[in-house]
Amino acid sequence: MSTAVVHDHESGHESHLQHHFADSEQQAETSKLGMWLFLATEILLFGGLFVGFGISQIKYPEAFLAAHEHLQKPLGFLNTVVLLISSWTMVMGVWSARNNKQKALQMFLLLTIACALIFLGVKYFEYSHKFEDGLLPGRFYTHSPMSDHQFVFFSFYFMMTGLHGFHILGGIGVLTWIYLRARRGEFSSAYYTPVDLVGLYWHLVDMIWIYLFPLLYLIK
Amino acid sequence: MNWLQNFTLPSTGSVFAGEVDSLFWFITWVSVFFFLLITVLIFYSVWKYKYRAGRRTPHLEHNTKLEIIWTVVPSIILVVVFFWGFAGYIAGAVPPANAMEIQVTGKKWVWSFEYPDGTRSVNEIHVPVNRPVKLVMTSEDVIHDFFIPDMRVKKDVVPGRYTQEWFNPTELGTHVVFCAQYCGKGHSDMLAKVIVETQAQYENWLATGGEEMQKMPLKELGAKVYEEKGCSTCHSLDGSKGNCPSWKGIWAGSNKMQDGRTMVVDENYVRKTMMEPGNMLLPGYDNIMPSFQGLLREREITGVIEFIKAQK
Amino acid sequence: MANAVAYEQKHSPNYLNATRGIWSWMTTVDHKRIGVMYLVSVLTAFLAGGIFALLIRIEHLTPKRTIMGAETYNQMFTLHGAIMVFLFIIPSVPAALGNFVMPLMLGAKDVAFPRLNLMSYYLWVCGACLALGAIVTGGVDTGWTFYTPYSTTTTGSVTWMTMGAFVLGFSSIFTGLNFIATVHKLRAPGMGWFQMPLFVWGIYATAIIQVLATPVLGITLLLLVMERAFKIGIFDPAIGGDPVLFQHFFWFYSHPAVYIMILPGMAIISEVIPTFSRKTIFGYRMIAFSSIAIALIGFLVWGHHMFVSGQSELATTIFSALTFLVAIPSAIKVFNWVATMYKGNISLEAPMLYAISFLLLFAIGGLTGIYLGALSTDVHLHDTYFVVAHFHYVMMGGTVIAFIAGLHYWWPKITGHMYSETWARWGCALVFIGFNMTFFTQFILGSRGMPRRYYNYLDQFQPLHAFSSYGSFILGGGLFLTAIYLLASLRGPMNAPVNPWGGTTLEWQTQSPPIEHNFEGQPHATTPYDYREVVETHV
Amino acid sequence: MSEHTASNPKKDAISYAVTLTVLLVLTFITVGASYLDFGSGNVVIALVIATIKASLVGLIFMHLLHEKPIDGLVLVAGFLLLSLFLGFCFIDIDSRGDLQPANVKAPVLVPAKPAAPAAKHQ
Repeated sequence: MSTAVVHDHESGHESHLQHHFADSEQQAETSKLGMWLFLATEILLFGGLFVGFGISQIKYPEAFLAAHEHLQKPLGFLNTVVLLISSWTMVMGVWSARNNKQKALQMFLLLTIACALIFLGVKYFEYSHKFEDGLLPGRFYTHSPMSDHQFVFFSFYFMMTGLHGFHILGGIGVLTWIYLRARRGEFSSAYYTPVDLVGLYWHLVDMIWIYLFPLLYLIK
Repeated sequence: MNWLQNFTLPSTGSVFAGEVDSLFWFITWVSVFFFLLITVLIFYSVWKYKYRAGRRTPHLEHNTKLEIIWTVVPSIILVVVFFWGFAGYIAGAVPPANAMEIQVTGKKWVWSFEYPDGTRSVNEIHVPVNRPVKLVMTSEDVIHDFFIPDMRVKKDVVPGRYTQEWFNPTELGTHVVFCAQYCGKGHSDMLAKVIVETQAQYENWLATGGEEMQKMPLKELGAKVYEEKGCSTCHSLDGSKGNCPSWKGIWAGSNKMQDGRTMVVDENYVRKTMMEPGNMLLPGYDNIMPSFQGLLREREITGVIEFIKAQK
Repeated sequence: MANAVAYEQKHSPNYLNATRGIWSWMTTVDHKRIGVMYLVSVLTAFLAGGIFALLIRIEHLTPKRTIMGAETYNQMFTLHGAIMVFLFIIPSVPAALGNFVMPLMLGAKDVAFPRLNLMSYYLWVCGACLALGAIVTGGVDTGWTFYTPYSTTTTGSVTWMTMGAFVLGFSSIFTGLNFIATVHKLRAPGMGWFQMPLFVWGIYATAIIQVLATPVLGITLLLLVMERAFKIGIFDPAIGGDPVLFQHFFWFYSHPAVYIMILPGMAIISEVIPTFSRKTIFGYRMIAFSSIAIALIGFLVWGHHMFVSGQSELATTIFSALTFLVAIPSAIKVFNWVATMYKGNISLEAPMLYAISFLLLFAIGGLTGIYLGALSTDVHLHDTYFVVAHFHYVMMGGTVIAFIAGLHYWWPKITGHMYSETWARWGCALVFIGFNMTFFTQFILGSRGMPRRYYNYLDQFQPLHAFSSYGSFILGGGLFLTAIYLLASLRGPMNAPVNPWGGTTLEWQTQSPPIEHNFEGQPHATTPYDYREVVETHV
Repeated sequence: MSEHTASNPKKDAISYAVTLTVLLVLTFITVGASYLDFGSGNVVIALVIATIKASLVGLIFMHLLHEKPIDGLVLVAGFLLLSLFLGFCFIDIDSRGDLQPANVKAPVLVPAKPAAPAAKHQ
C-alpha cells in the first residue's frame, strides 16, 4: 500500500491538505459534500417555517391577504434584485479564484459584501416601518384586533425574514473572512475550496429569499 | 382461556370491545408463534453448533427462496392485520345515526357532561344499556383524553375544537374513565365513571337529577342553575344593566311591562318569564331570552326562584 | 510470554498515550479520543437517567405517594425521557462507539471533518448544560414530547430544556453530516459499498436521518419557544393555533429519531453475530438495504403516534398502512441474524450473550409494535403502559442492550484491557431477568388499561406495579455490576490482543488500543465476514 | 472539479451573466403577475417561477450541472422531504371533519356582543 500522504508536499498549496486525505481533490470533494449536506439541513430548518406559514395561510386566507398589503412590494423587489446581483458577484468571485484572478476575486467579494449590506439596510428600513405601525409578531401586534389573526402573518414574516437576516449576517461574516484570506493571496486555481463553499452557502441564502419574496410580498 | 382474557384485558363493556379483543388475540397468537420460532432456532443453533476449535462453517451468503418466503409471509399477515384493524377503527370512528349525544368538557382536572335534555353532571356519566352513546368532546385548557378501557375507546380532547368517540354499552355497572393524555399535576386523578343502567334507572336519574340534586338546598341549586344554564351571561347580580335586567333587588317589586301591564315579581312571574320570555318583556330590552320549557326540572325552577329571592 | 506481549503493548505508543494532559484531550481532533469522551459523557447521562427511572419505580411501589409528590414525579419522568433520548440513546452508538470504530472499519485515518467532530462534542456538552439549567431553574414537567398547549402554558423551565434539545440536535446533525461524508469519501482503497462492514451501513443510514430530520426538530422547538414568548399563534388554541399541528412537527423528527436510536443497535448486532458464530453473515445485501429502507420509510410513518390525537381518519389510515411497511425490513433483519447463527460455530462470550438477548427482546419489541400499528387495537393501547413497555423493549432491550454488546465487543480495542468474562455473564443474566420482569409486566398493565404518566394509580394495579419495580431493582443491580467490572478491568494489565474475538473487519487489524493514526500504512480492504479460513480467537 | 479545469473560463463568465439576466427578468415577470388576478393560479405561478429561479441558481451558480450527482441528490432529498412534510400535514388538516355538538345553538345562545370589529377588518 503506497502511503499517499507524503506526496508532493513541495508543490506549495498542498499544505492545505489534512493528514487523513489522500490528495487535495479528495479533500475538496469531501468538503463540498459536507457543505451540500449542511445546505440540506438549512432547507429543512427553513422548511418548518414554510410549512407553518402554508398551513396558517390555508387557515386564514383573508387575514394573510390583508396583512400582506402592509408590506412594501417595491422594497421587497429591490432586495430581490440586490440579492440576485450578489449571487452573480459571488459566482464571479469563485470564477476569479478558479482562474487565478486575484484582484477580481477581491473585488467581487467586496461587491458581494456591499450587496449584503444594502439588503440589510433595506430590511432595517422595512422593519422600523413595521415597528412604528405596530405590525409586530404575536402578542406585540397592535395594528388591528388580535381576533382577525393578521398577527399570525406578521409572526411568520418576522420569523422567516429574521432567520434569513441572521443567515445574511453570518454570510457577511464568512465573506469578510474569505476576503481577508484572499487579500493574503491564499487562493488560486489549485486551492479555492473555502471560496467555493462560502459561495454555495451564499447561493442558498439567495435561493431561500427567492421563495420568501413571492410568498410574503406577492400572495393573492 | 377465560383466565387469560381476564388477566390481560379489562372487562368487555361494549359491542366494540369484543371486536378489538379478537384482533388483539389474533396478533398475540401470531406473535407467540414467531417468537417461539425465533427462540427455538436460536437455542437449537447455540446447542447444536456449540464452539469447537478448528470447526469450519459453511459459507452461506444467501438463499433467495428462503428470503422470499420470510419477506412474503410476514407481509401477508401484516396486510390482514392492517385491514382488520382498519375495519374496527372505522366502525369505532363512525357513530350510528341514532346515537344519543352527550357533550364532554375536559378541564384541569375535572370532566363535565351535558345530556340532550340539558342535565349536567361532573365526573360521572349515566347511560342506558344497549343504546349507542356518542361523546362530543372539547377541552377548556390543555389536551386531555377520554379513555374508557372497558369500552376500548379513547380519543384526545383538544381545546379549540371538537372530537368524538362512541360506544354501545352492554354491561351494567360502573366503568372507569381515565384521562390518558398528560395534563399536569392532577393528571392521574382526572378520573370519571361511566354508570351503565337500565333504561328505567336512567330515566329516573334524568328526571330527579339523582340523589345529589335532591339533597342540595334550594338556594344553592338555584345558584348552580344560574351559573350552568347560562342565566349569568345576561342577568347580573350586582345591579349592572346587561342584555337583560339584573336580578338584584327585583323580588316583590312591581314592573311596567312593554305591553303596558303592571306586574309584581313573584313566583308566578318568574316561572312565566322562564317558560314564555317573549310575553314578559320589559321596556328597553330585546326579545332575546330563550324559553326554558322542558329544560329544567321542577326542583330547579323552584331553586331559581329561591335564588332570586335571596338577591336583595 | 503473555506477559511480555502485555508489557510491550503497554509501552508501545497508542492514541491514549501519544500526547498527555487534560488539554491534549480537550483540544483533540482524533476521532478515537472524541469517541471516548463521548462514551464517558453519555454513560454519565445514562447514570442520571437511570437514577430518575429507579426513583420513578420506587414511587410506584404503592398506588399513592411513596417518596415524592405529584409535581416531582412529573418532573422525574420528563427528565428521565429527555435525558435518555437526547443525551444518551441518540448519541450513544453513533457518536461514542461509531466515532471510535467506524473510521477504523473503513481503514481511514479519521472522520472527514475532525474539527467539526470536536465541535459536535462540545455542542453536546452545551446542550447538557442547558438541560441541567432547566433542572436548576425549576424543572420541566411537560414530558419529553413538549405537547402544546401544556408546554406553552406551564410555568416550568420549558425554554431551557427546549433550547438544550435544540443544541443537542445540532450536535447530532453535525455528527451525521460528518459520517456521511466519511463513508462516501474516506473508504480504504478497494473498499466498495458492498465491502463495507454492516456496522458502517447502519451508521450511514442513521446519519441520513440525523441530517434530514433533525433540522425540523430545531425549527419545531424554536416555534415552541416563540409561541411561549411571543404568542405567535401557530400552536396555542387560545389564540387560534392548532395543537395537533405541533404533534405533526414534533413527530416528523421524533419518529425518524426512533430509527436514529435503533438502526445503530441493529448495526452492532450485525457485527457481533457473525464474529461469534464464525460464519459469514447471511444476506449481507438484504441487511444493508433494509437499513436504508428503514431510514427512508421511517420518514413516512410519524402519524402513528397520533392515531387518537384528533388527526383525521384519512391521515390515520394512511399512516397505519405505511407503518406496516416499515415492519418488514426489521423482520428480515431478525431472520437474517438467526440464519447466520444456524450451522455456525458459536461461542457465548459476553458480547454474544448480549446479542442473543437483543434478538429475543427486540423480537418482543417488534411484535408488540404490530398491536400499536393496527388501528383498532392501538385505540385501546395508546398512551397506556403497553406503549411504555413496547418502546422500552425496542429502545432499551434493543438499542441499549446492543450498545452494551458493542461496548463489550470493542472494550479491548478501545481500552486495551480485557474484562472479567465470568462477571460479564452474571451481569448479562441479571440485566436480562431484571429487564423482562420490569417491562413485560408493563405490557399487561397497559392492556388492562393503566395509562402512562400516572402518579396515582388504582389499587387493582398494585401487584403488577410492585413486581415491575422489583424487576427494575434487579436491572439496576445488573447494570451497576457491569459498570464495576468494566472499570475494574482498567486497573488490570493492558492485555488485550489485536483480535480477541476473531473479527474480520479492519479495526481488528490494528493494535489494541490503536496507534494515533489508526494503522501502520494503508490497510487492505478485505471482504468482511469471510470465515472460510478458520480464524482462531485469543481468549 | 475536473470538468471545470477543462471548461472555458470565458464561456463560464458569459453563462453566469446570462443567468443573472434571466433571473432578473423572471423577477419582473413574477412581480408583474402579482398585479393580475388568476384566482388561485397566482400562488401556482409565483411558486413555479420561484422554482425555475431556484433551479437556475442551483444548476448554474452552484455548479450542480457539473458536480457529482450525489450533491444534487442531497439538495433534492431536502426538498422532497419538505414536500412530504407539507403534504401529510395538509392531508390531515384538509380531511378533518368539522364536528359540532348538537346543542351549539340552544338552549342559551349568547347574543353576539357588539364588539369584534375584527370580523369586518378582514
